[in-house]
Amino acid sequence: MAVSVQPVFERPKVLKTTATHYCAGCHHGIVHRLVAEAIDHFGVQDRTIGIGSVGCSVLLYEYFDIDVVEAPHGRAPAVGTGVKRVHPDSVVFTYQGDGDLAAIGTAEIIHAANRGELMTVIFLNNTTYGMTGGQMAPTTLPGQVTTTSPYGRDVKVEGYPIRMAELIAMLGGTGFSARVAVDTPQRVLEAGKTIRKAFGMQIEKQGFAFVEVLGACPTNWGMSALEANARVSGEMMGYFPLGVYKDITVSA
Amino acid sequence: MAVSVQPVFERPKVLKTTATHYCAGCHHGIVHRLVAEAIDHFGVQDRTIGIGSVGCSVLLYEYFDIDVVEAPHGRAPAVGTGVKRVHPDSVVFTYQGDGDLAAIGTAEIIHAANRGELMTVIFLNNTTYGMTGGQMAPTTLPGQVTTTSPYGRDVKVEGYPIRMAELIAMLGGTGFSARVAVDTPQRVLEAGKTIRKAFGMQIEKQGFAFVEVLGACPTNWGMSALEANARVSGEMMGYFPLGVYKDITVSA
Amino acid sequence: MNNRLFVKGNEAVAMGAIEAGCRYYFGYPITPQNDIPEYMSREMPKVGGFFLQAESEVAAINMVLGAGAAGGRVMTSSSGPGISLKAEGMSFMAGSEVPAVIVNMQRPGPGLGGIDASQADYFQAVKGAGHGGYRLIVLAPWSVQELYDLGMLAFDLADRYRTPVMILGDAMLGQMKEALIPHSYHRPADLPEKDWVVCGKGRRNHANVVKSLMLKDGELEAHNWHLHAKYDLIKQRETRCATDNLDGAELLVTAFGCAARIARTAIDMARGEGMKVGMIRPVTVFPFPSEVYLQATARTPKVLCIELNNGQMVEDVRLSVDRQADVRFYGRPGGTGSLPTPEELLEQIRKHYKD
Amino acid sequence: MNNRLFVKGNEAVAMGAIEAGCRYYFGYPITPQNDIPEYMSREMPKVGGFFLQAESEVAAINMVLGAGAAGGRVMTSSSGPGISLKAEGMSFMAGSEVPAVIVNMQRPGPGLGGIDASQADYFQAVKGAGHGGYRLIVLAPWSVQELYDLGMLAFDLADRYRTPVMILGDAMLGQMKEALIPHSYHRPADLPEKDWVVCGKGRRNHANVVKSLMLKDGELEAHNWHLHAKYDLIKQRETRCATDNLDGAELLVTAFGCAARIARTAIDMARGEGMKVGMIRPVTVFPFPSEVYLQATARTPKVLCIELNNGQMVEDVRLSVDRQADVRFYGRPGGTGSLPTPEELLEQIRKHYKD
Amino acid sequence: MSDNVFMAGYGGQGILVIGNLLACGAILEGHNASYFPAYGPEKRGGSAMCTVIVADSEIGSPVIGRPRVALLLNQIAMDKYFSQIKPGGICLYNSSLVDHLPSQRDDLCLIAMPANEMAYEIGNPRLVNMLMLGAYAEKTGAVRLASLKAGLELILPERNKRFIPANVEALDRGAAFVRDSVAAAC
Amino acid sequence: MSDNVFMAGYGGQGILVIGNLLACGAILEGHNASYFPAYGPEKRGGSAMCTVIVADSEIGSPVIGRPRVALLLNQIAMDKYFSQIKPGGICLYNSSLVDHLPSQRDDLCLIAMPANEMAYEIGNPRLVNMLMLGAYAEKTGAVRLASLKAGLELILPERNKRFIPANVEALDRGAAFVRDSVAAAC
Amino acid sequence: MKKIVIDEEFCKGCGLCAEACPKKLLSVGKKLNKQGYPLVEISDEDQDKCVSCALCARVCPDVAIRVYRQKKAQ
Amino acid sequence: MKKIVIDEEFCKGCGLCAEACPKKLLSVGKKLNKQGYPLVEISDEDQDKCVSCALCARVCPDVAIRVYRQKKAQ
Ligand SMILES: Cc1ncc(C[n+]2csc(CCOP(=O)(O)OP(=O)(O)O)c2C)c(N)n1
Ligand SMILES: Cc1ncc(C[n+]2csc(CCOP(=O)(O)OP(=O)(O)O)c2C)c(N)n1
Ligand code: SF4
Ligand code: SF4
Ligand code: SF4
Ligand code: SF4
Ligand code: SF4
Ligand code: SF4
Ligand SMILES: [Mg+2]
Ligand SMILES: [Mg+2]
Repeated sequence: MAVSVQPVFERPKVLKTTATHYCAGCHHGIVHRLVAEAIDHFGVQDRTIGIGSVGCSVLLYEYFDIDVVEAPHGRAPAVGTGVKRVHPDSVVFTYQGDGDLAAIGTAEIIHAANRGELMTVIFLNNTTYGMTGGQMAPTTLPGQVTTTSPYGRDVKVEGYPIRMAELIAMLGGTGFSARVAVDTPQRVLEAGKTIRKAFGMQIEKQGFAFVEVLGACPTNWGMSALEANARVSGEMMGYFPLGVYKDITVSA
Repeated sequence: MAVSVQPVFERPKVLKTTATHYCAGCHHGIVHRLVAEAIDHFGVQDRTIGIGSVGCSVLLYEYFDIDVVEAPHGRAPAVGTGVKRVHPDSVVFTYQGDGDLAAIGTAEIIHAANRGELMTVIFLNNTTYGMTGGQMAPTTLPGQVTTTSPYGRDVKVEGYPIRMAELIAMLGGTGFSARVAVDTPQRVLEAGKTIRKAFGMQIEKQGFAFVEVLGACPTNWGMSALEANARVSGEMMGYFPLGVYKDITVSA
Repeated sequence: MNNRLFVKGNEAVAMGAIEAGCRYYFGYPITPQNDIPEYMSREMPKVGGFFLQAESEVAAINMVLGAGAAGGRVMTSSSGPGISLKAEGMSFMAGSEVPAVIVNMQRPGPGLGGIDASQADYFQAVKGAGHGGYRLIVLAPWSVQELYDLGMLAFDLADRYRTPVMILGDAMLGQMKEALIPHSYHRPADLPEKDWVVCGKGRRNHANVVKSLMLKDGELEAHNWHLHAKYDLIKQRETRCATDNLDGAELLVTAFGCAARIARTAIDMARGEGMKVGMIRPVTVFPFPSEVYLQATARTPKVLCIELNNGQMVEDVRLSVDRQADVRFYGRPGGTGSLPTPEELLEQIRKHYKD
Repeated sequence: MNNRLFVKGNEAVAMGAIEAGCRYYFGYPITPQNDIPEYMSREMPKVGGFFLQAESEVAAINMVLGAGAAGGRVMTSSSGPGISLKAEGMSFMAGSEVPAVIVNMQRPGPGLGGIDASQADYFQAVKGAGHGGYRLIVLAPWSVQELYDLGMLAFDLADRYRTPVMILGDAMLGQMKEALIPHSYHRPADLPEKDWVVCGKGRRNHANVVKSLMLKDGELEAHNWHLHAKYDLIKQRETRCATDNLDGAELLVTAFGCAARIARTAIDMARGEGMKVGMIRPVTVFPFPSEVYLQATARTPKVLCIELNNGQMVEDVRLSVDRQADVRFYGRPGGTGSLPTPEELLEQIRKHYKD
Repeated sequence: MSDNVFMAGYGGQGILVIGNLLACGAILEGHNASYFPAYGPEKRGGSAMCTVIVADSEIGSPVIGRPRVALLLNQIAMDKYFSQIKPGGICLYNSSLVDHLPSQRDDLCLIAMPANEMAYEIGNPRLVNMLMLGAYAEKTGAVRLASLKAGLELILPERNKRFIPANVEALDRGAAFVRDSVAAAC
Repeated sequence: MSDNVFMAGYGGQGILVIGNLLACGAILEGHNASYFPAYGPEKRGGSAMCTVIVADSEIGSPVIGRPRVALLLNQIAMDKYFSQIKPGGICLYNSSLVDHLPSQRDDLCLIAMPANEMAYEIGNPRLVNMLMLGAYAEKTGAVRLASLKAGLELILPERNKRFIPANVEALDRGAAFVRDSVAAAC
Repeated sequence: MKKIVIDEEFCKGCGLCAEACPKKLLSVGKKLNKQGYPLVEISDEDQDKCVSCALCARVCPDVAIRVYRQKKAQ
Repeated sequence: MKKIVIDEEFCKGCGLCAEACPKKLLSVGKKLNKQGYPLVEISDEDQDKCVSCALCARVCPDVAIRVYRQKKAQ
């Protein structure tokens, strides 16, 4: 009986064969792969345009074999708006961190969602500013120690972590908003489906599509990769519940 | 039987005796008076600091006999944050229009609310940029003709009007959020109470307090004062329902 | 109307832009340039173009960045505070070499300041609003006609050099109306292909990336030298300047934009009084027409620079003439009720003519 | 440690600020100055001060505006893109005369650029990031000690002149560590009362208003003349410059900040080779020490200006010396792997010394 | 032909419309012309003012220190601009709203026109501006009435075109006032 | 005393810590010293490098084109900086991770130190950096070991102070290596 | 007695007060103030009919109306 | 046959795969790659035990694992 070898899991086509600059155990890498798989799934590499943001994922274009514009910090949704209006048939996604999207980029993300820009937003929430060395983010958990909340986030002074998926779901132009995580194989699978859905919404012109991904930043959390991975369900999910917050393709 | 004359309605003390530059029938004037009455009510003129915004109400300091800082367009909540942190016992309010607060100032208002800055925000929503001549605002109603939506606001391109009172109510630091109108004597009375409440919340350190006031802009709506006044309930309230959206002093 | 239209300056620059194929406009209202977005919102749909009022100037300039990176001819406009807010975006566009046109209808500052004519943003436009030592090509129209003409030229310059171009107008030029003779845009045959734009990589065998972060050893430095070589090329090729009656002049008067406009009348009055006054009016303020000043002052070593500010272009004039000329300055910073009159400038010309 | 501390530049400026009574800090992270907000977040609570990480640089500068208007000694810091975003706010603060201290630890641009040392924001700092032709006092430290010392002085200057003051550092100064001798702050006895601040009108018989909009006839113009008179006073009183070995020099080398630091070693090497090289190092770049150059070049009419950019301060040097000197330039724009070395600058000194 | 004019009054009086119209009419006739408004942050209330220059040569400055002619529609405008009119020039003012001249000037041709009353007479109080402009055209000859009438078509927004006949009438009435009035004979 | 040194290796090898420590130790001794890191946007992975200058006069440039000494902790660092070392200078490298020199240089004192192996020996693989610094101090005399040990107290973050004894041991071991090794005798 | 006093410097003739008055006592007249705004008016007769309810004052954007009530002294 | 292939250039030794493997076949070893990261390892023996479930690959942030399955040809 002849035996052949069949691939079960391989690198998505759209991902270049380049080692990333991410730290060991950083979830950015997983989310990159899921985005790449979604692009492969729809066969739209040729018309996909990525909008990079400023954060650890700023080097996006080193990893994805697609056209990319690098946006100033927080402005990816505005840059994406400009790109999409010139090429309405392209597939535009932004890839943003929590500092980028939920702090400096608050106005841009809210208004892009409200306008119903036909784009997909991948939002990696790791409760800190990874790239700049672990400062407090709008999503930093109460009490969490960061380099700019050395005594722990004090909600009386610094407010509560912002729940972006819920906020975005409230806006008129939003077609889809969900929160996922990538800390277990099962959740990675779910997250992949959700991201694929968010690309599909755009392709079918169903409004603004937003996916918040809870992600680990072992380096700035001062944890090992495994500890950091465990924190995602251990600490983050309590405050940031997973789920779909809006989906206009599903009737309530 | 001797007869004495008793005042029933007089100018609030904190309002200077200066004619305003507002157009005939503009609701800014009413809201100014209600704010002045709230300050008088609490007897806090001496420690109140107004933060002016950029819009028709930019000349605030000409009308209120209180200390005022003029903020750049949209940034009143940030300026107020700076002021309040230096004088924690002062009573700080911002007075902003819909262009100022819901467009360029989106990030600042959301984060001030989220931080629970102890300030009162008076937000006059007149569905247009009054000062600059009637351009589309984030709160412009679907189909509404403005100088930059000459064919009517097209929700497909420009999105839906943003409901700020509801959005602000979602944020952790918000103590109070409500929407009122000033188009009838009864509603003026209600609005006055609500504004007073919002000042009271600050004085009692109960979080960020937000009052959205639906207001008429006869000039840029191209209407007479009476027509404009009628539009508030006729067209605006359908999209912007009056009500209290959050009040942490009341248990649900 | 013998093919002359009667047009407001703000609308003229928008008309020129659309004629030159501008099909994307992103902006945010601010006095004194609101006619531009208003015109665009009305006219863009008619030519299949696209108008969007952004949530802020910051968003607007970044939409412009996106549309420019995507290959569209795109424009924004603002004034004072709004231009300041675009500083970061302009620096990004210069850094990532994205062509676009930015109109600044100057108003007086600092801060909210006022809404009348001013030229107080010369330094900002010419020396560097944003960080990183980039340059914008800066065009300085002085009439409704020139707003229209330069409104076309700006797009060609932007595309040719892959650079943001600023049109530096002011409240006077934007708000005034006068005759305009419209004409058709002709695309220069030698404009480079936009093979660098993002549009989906299609069948290209490489992806296009528009970016300004450069972290590899030596990469950023090489890029900056490249940009500055480009600026040198622009200086050689694109300097524009209008002059008159330089021969035999005893005094050179120089000004740009609205100040030149007012000075024009004052100079005519002075000539009426028999004074020999030459006029130099830079049409590009970056690149600055240094050579013109150098040559003119070799013969007439006295220059009066007039500006609606406290002295900005005069530095470039001084740097141009270096060791030769006596450069004087007359300026007022603008504001309500503070526009100089031709009579006032005539007085200055008389004074500086004499001593 | 014989009372010398071993301190990082970024921390030194924050230490100086706190010592000088700075009690409010609002900022947003950006490399290479993150140690400043981090230090402030740690230390402010210990002295009863207040630290807040703003949602953006735009918000931060406006919080600074508010706190400054309320009478607090307040500071923010950023770099490159973040400073650009503060342009509008800085213009407002200049216009409404709000004192505060803004630190720019320069990184190279344009756009995202890089995170190494650069001086490409000289024009932005000195000529006008924002609109409206205002000026900032701009201090240019060159050592950890000077970051600390000027970090104190900045607050006094800000309060004395009711103006925002910028400390123009760079990634090299911010990231390096060296010895620092701390000392106590002494408040100048003649600092004016802050009777103009907003704090609730209390029993004052007038309300205080901090604003920049001026729409009454002539009001804005008068205000601008007032501001410019203030700038002239600052020029007279606050110009600071370090010089050495100007007597008998055959070549003057001039530089500020990190470039001066590298040049320092190159000059020492050149002197070791017997060259007579003088050094001029502006400590304030606005006001610019024009007089120093004017006098020095009267005797030594050859200047080599060295900058970590493509030529910015050199314009002010040229404007200072006007008709006398031969001003040369050597610059590199910065970026990873692109910091000039003393050896490289020595080569330049040799070259310009000779011809 | 060449002239320069200040026009000033309340925001609602239609000053900017007649400034526009004058410049437009002059351009229609083949002259050069510029129109330059002073405008407030409030397009409402407040005051309105503009400068119009008509010339056959190229127009330099659209602003001028001392106009040859001023059309002053209320007391505030009168108080502000009367003294600036060039000696030998013309001051045409709305005597319905101007109750006194700020100073005595013998070097001007003064024309007092009760424009509000006249406007009521022709049944439209909003046409004060056109009455004044008609008078100006008649008095100075800087532009023909016919050109102004033609200009209305270009200047008025679509929704106001139905008022063209009324505007034309007002222009004519203004012109007639100057022709017939002794006061305007200077 | 005066010296200038490049130190380079992986991000995780503690390069910046020993750069800091050297400068701090020198300052404790009363010298002047500067420490200047090259740092990436990623504080993670990648490579780390710093320059330390020690002098008794005032320190000018904290950067230098050609260092007298280089401490190179891996192959990448070796490939990048070996050629820059000043003739007559010293190259102290981690032979555990450097398998070849990029070129032949006879003008240097080359000291190959199997630092990873040595670190395993003393039971803590993270102390490669201290071993190298100890060797540097011993070899050059630029700073006393005692000053470095004193500096540890000031340099290490609170949570790492418990490792001071191990660090001290590593410094000593590094110094001993140089004293005892024939390879270091140049 | 005048129950309501209209401040002519402040009134802009918007007519909101007239709309609000339950007794319909107010109307915008022809008289202009210094700013050129027509003024709202009430006749002496109507002053008598006024019930001092202050609804007019409450909706006036320009705080141009003061309202008084006659009170019997005890 | 190798059911999983670990790419040494990509692996950073984070150990997430090891944690995810239901068979506990993977572990982070001492060998460093060029970037200085320790590599995850699987013994040849364990390769045989591998069920090609790809859970390891799915959680690998560095896409350092490829997974194959033996299939009978029909
Ligand atoms: C205008 C501006 N401000 C600040 C920065 C500095 N900066 C770079 S990345 C970053 C935050 C990154 O955090 P996040 O968006 O959460 O991404 P992460 O690195 O955590 O994935 C900041 C503040 C910048 N580049 N530009
Ligand atoms: C940065 C900046 N952008 C734009 C403007 C111009 N501007 C002044 S007011 C205004 C909008 C006012 O609208 P709104 O806030 O709704 O107030 P309203 O006048 O309607 O009460 C704008 C865009 C400005 N002053 N500053
Ligand atoms: S710093 Fe955090 S977010 Fe950035 S690469 Fe490392 S682990 Fe990932
Ligand atoms: S323009 Fe509108 S908002 Fe502004 S004063 Fe007039 S009516 Fe009020
Ligand atoms: S509401 Fe006030 S402003 Fe309006 S008409 Fe009545 S009194 Fe006058
Ligand atoms: S107080 Fe009442 S009754 Fe009297 S005028 Fe006003 S609304 Fe009418
Ligand atoms: S998950 Fe990937 S990077 Fe991490 S140890 Fe496993 S193979 Fe290596
Ligand atoms: S494929 Fe499954 S069984 Fe095999 S190593 Fe990976 S996780 Fe373990
Ligand atoms: Mg993050
Ligand atoms: Mg509004």
